[in-house]
Amino acid sequence: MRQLQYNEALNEALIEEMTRDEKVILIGEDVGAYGGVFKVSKGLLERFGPERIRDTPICESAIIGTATGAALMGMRPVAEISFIDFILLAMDQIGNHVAKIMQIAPGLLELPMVIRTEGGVGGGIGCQHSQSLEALFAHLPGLKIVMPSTPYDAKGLLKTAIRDNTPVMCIENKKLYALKGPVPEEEYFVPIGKADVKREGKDITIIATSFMVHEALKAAEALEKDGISAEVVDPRTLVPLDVDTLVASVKKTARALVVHEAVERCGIGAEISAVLNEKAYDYLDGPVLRHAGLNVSLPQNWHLEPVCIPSADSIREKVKSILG
Amino acid sequence: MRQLQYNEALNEALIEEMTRDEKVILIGEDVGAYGGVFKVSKGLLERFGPERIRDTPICESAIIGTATGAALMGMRPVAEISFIDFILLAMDQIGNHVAKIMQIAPGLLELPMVIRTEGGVGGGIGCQHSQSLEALFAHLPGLKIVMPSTPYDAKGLLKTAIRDNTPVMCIENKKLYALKGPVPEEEYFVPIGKADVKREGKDITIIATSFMVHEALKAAEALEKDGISAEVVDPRTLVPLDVDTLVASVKKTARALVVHEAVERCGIGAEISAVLNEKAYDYLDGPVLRHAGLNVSLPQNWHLEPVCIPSADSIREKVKSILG
Amino acid sequence: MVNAKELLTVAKSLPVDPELFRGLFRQILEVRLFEEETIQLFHSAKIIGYLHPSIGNEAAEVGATAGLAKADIIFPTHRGHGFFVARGASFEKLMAELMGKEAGYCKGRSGDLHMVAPEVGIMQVQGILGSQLPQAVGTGVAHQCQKNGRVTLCAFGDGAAGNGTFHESLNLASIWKLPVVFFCVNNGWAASFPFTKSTSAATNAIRAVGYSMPGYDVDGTDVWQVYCTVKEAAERARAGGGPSLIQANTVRWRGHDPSDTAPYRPKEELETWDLHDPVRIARKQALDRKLLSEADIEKLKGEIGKKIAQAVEWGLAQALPARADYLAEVSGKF
Amino acid sequence: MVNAKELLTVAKSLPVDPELFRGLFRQILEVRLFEEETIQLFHSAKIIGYLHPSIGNEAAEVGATAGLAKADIIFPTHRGHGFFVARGASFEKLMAELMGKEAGYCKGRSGDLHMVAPEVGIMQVQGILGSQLPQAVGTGVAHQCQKNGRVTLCAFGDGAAGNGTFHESLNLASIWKLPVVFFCVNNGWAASFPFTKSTSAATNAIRAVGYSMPGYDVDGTDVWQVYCTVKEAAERARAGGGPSLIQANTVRWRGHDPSDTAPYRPKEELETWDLHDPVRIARKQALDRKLLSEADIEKLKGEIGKKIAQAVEWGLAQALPARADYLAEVSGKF
Ligand SMILES: Cc1ncc(C[n+]2csc(CCOP(=O)(O)OP(=O)(O)O)c2C)c(N)n1
Ligand SMILES: Cc1ncc(C[n+]2csc(CCOP(=O)(O)OP(=O)(O)O)c2C)c(N)n1
Ligand SMILES: [Mg+2]
Ligand SMILES: [Mg+2]
Repeated sequence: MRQLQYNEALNEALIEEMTRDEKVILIGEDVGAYGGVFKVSKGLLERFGPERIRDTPICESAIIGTATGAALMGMRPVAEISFIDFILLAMDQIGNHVAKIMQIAPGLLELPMVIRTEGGVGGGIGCQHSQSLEALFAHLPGLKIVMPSTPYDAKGLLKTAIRDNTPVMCIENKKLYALKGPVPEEEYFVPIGKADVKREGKDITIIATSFMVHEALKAAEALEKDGISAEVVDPRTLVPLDVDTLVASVKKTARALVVHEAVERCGIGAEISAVLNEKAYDYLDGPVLRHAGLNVSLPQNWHLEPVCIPSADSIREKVKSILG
Repeated sequence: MRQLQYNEALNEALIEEMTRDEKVILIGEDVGAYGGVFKVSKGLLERFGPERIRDTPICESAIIGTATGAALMGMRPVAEISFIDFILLAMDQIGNHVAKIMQIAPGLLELPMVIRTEGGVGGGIGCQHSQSLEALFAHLPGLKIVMPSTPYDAKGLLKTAIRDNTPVMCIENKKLYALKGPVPEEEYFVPIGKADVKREGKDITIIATSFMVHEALKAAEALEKDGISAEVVDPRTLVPLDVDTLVASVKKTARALVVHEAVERCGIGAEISAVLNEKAYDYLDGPVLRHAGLNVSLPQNWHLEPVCIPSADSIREKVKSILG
Repeated sequence: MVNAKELLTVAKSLPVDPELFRGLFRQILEVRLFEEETIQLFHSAKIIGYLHPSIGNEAAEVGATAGLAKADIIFPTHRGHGFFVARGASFEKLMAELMGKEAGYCKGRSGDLHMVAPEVGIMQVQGILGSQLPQAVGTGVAHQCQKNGRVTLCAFGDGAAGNGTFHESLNLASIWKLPVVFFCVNNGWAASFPFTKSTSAATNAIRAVGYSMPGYDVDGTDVWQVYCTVKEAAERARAGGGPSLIQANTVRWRGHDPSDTAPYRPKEELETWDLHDPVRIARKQALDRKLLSEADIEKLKGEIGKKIAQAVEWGLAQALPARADYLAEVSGKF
Repeated sequence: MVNAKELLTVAKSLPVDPELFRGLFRQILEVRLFEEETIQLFHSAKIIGYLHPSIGNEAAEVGATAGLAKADIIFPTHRGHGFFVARGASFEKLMAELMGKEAGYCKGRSGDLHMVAPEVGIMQVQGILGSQLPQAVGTGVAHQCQKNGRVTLCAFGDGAAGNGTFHESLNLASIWKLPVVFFCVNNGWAASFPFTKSTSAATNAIRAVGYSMPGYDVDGTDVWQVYCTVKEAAERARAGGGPSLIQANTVRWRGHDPSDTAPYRPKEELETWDLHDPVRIARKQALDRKLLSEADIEKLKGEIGKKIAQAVEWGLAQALPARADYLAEVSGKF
């Protein structure tokens, strides 16, 4: 099958949806001539013109608010916040408005909008450009959250998100944009709310998100040499979480480890751990454990990054310590 | 012992600390002549004057930023955000700055500031005035978080917070301000990071926060009639969490239920559940369960509020279903 | 240093249209009587939760609405019942919503603070001050993309004007030349904080200079002046001339809400109420211009009073949303 | 509509002080040579992560720093090495920090984007554009409470000026008459977005009108003009006259950072670089005024080059923070 980079796959999703429906517009910083900080909107300005591809000044709160207003009037805006760290400036618009508008006006309003952003540690760019803040949004009812880990999922989930009539956050990862993977030529969609078993196994379930899916897969590969068969499940959607798939996997393996880049405390791993304890306690042979980012503000120092987040090696160690 | 209201106890803490140390100043909306939305700063303007009691325009982000800058110059500001919902406007200042400034300049900077705010459902004032967002802050390393449930704890924790040399968030609850309780005349402090067993019991540990401590206590009272002895533990501090006290209680009871007003998904209950599974799995006779706010945006309708948050009755039911 | 007056734009004043003026007077009266009723209902706990009555802002809200076309969009403030009334929203559904009833505009989920009435082009009230500004900008983007000839009026208070969204929104609207009218209702107070302390600008309107848009400072108790100003700004916006900023000055006569006795307020201010009472002012204008007689006004009052009484009665008779239904509807959904 | 020029304040121009000017020239050269070195170090991966060189802003940063007293506080932008250099920060510790070494200003934890040097009164660089403005206001509050006679200069870019913090901060500073100088370095670009598209205001300086403070628009490549303007604003602030807003216009000659080739930039702009090169301009001024000879300048270059080379060598020889130590130090702490 054709191989595309993750950012190319996202770009294709945007082009297809914008071509199909002129209500889809893009709003964000440097999304125009520059093609987006991570090149996801490359070529879009030339193709769709400045009315639909809107380069903005530096005003994250207004970017989200503008997308919200446009959506309320029947457009289908995609707002880009180039680093998830900046999204804290728009937290009121997202948490108090995007998430809530439809719920408190039931049946009266639709808010078909997508917020694209990215997170993750990489390249030594420090604590205001490397966070993974998805858990904050999971705590604000009214937002769907997708976190694609492959080019295939990225394109399929973004297309589904754009067609959804409720707000969806699409959280990408800076280390994934250059990743290549198979993407079909023909149109397809990835459903929101469906986890994906990225690797089958029987001794332990590693539930990993975003870039950590790949580290978990590498770890699983290595664990094979240790005689351990690890299943790797990628939730893909954090809200709504596909609890059934997670429980089914744990039923089989009786052990679970949740892996993510976000800091551990109150991360999505806490929620997954709590849910599995509630729903799969009887199938478990031990506690659901977490292996996540250190509870610290990342230094702007490439050399110290490996101390702060999990890697294939550390996942392997952790699994061995659980099963050993 | 002398009885004070929760807001009176907080007021006294401010008066004592401001009298003792002129570096302590107060910044917020309506904190001056009006005495604060919940009357915590009553009489302070008259006492300390407008240079130290600063009424601001409506600019939550600048309120926190201003407190931050003042703290960096050696002041000890207390910033008030009258409803925690508004704090989303200041999320960048808190998450990207207050939490991080000291960590990335180790040993170079001190940030002795307190952010006072409140949460909780009550009075039918809707989804932008009733949230309990403490978990968001727990996910941002670098912030201490206290959540006093009694007048005694409120005064003692706020005084400790003001003297702390790192940022502390003090999250109060709108239903608690009028609550009366014993507060000694002589000076005292409540340590940050120390949970409090509000009621001893042996069949189950109910870990409850803020206003829910009182609902849990009522439930425990009622459960006695059902032949169930419930221990009620109030963490008081969410960060750092007093894991030892929680584990000690669970060791005794073998069962745990976490209760809070915040929505369940990715709430502090998830973290507590995950931590107890990690640290006390072997002492547990069943999964740690959560009983928390519904994953919904609260309607501005007093009549529907009981559907959305736990109460003494619903806690009692839940405990009975666990032990029954 | 700078003479603020010179930086402001003054709208061309239009000759008073008798028919229109009578309609505006009627609406002003409707808002006043509606609000006097809501305050009673609040005190008797029939209206629950929040209530932010428009008393003092009647002329500003009615005049601004009249300056727009029917298809135009309005973002009201949290103190914005006047916009709903002026747009002809159903008194029944308004009352029912304020009472938290299932038959209200939003099934009793929005109340005073989050009401929305798409059927009359009114967007959701936001309880976070100033958050509506960028949303209004977004509707302007939609109008521009859809070439639908619509304009958005975005109301906000003098207090809300302190929020950073003011800056971001005016800037965006100006660079994109969006059809948005920013309408600041300065009623002198933001809760306990007076306008005069909240900013060093004589009027927010002069901030328009920084966004290369016209800034108007108008007497918000004079319905015709507000009407002419909003009409001029809306027509400019519709013609592609971009946004404007209007500050309409009014007086918040009562407390911030019905439970606020406003002890912080200087006594003298209360004594000047007559000078700033929009109903009294519009009444005098109508009488002076011989557009209405005393008798006409009494008759109007009677009619409106009856309409409101009926709406109240209807609202009271409606059912609260059933808790079990609500739970079933929302649980597991978000 | 409004003549922007008339709204601006122009600083009294002071006669050039030869000694001071020579010092400023030296600093400008230091910044340039320092940055040319950091760019090389970035390309050879000795400086890691981010790098935002001050090239083009040398005169603005040096002139502004000179306009302040020693005890005054500076909030630099993310492109602010010039402030550190002008304040006499240690080249060694700067280089070491940029290289992520334990001996750097912040133990290699802050790098380019979060550097701070309290020993020379420089506050932490923030990577979130515009977030430093309210923090600067807070230092102004502290100065006022402590009656310490200090002033804060808060730098921010033309891009950062779009953030709502601009509005909230200028408003607060003006109502409290705080000793703060807001210093907008407009280098024409915010990453790929040109200043001219980012706002409809001819200059941010005219926005000062909306906050009743003086607004200055100065040539940021003319060190003396910047110096005179900041000095005037700082002295007003120190005397209790409140804040000012200055826009200093420069040109960002290179890309946003060393890896940006700036394909979005019109070719013509590059051709005008000579007209906007602060080093060339200051050099000509020094020569024309006979404050320095060509030989003096060559000698200076040699001296500075050596100082920088030593700092680089020192930095390269320093140790990276040990991972295990770091882990031990931070784990369980936050
Ligand atoms: C962001 C935010 N901060 C504070 C409040 C609390 N609050 C509600 S109304 C109000 C005063 C509003 O003043 P203004 O905008 O002038 O409107 P008015 O009530 O005078 O009509 C305040 C401070 C809020 N709702 N939102
Ligand atoms: C809040 C925020 N939004 C976006 C960015 C990404 N970003 C970093 S630098 C930059 C351009 C900054 O322009 P300006 O403020 O003019 O400073 P300059 O780089 O030109 O010195 C952008 C958009 C950021 N760091 N912070
Ligand atoms: Mg007001
Ligand atoms: Mg710039």
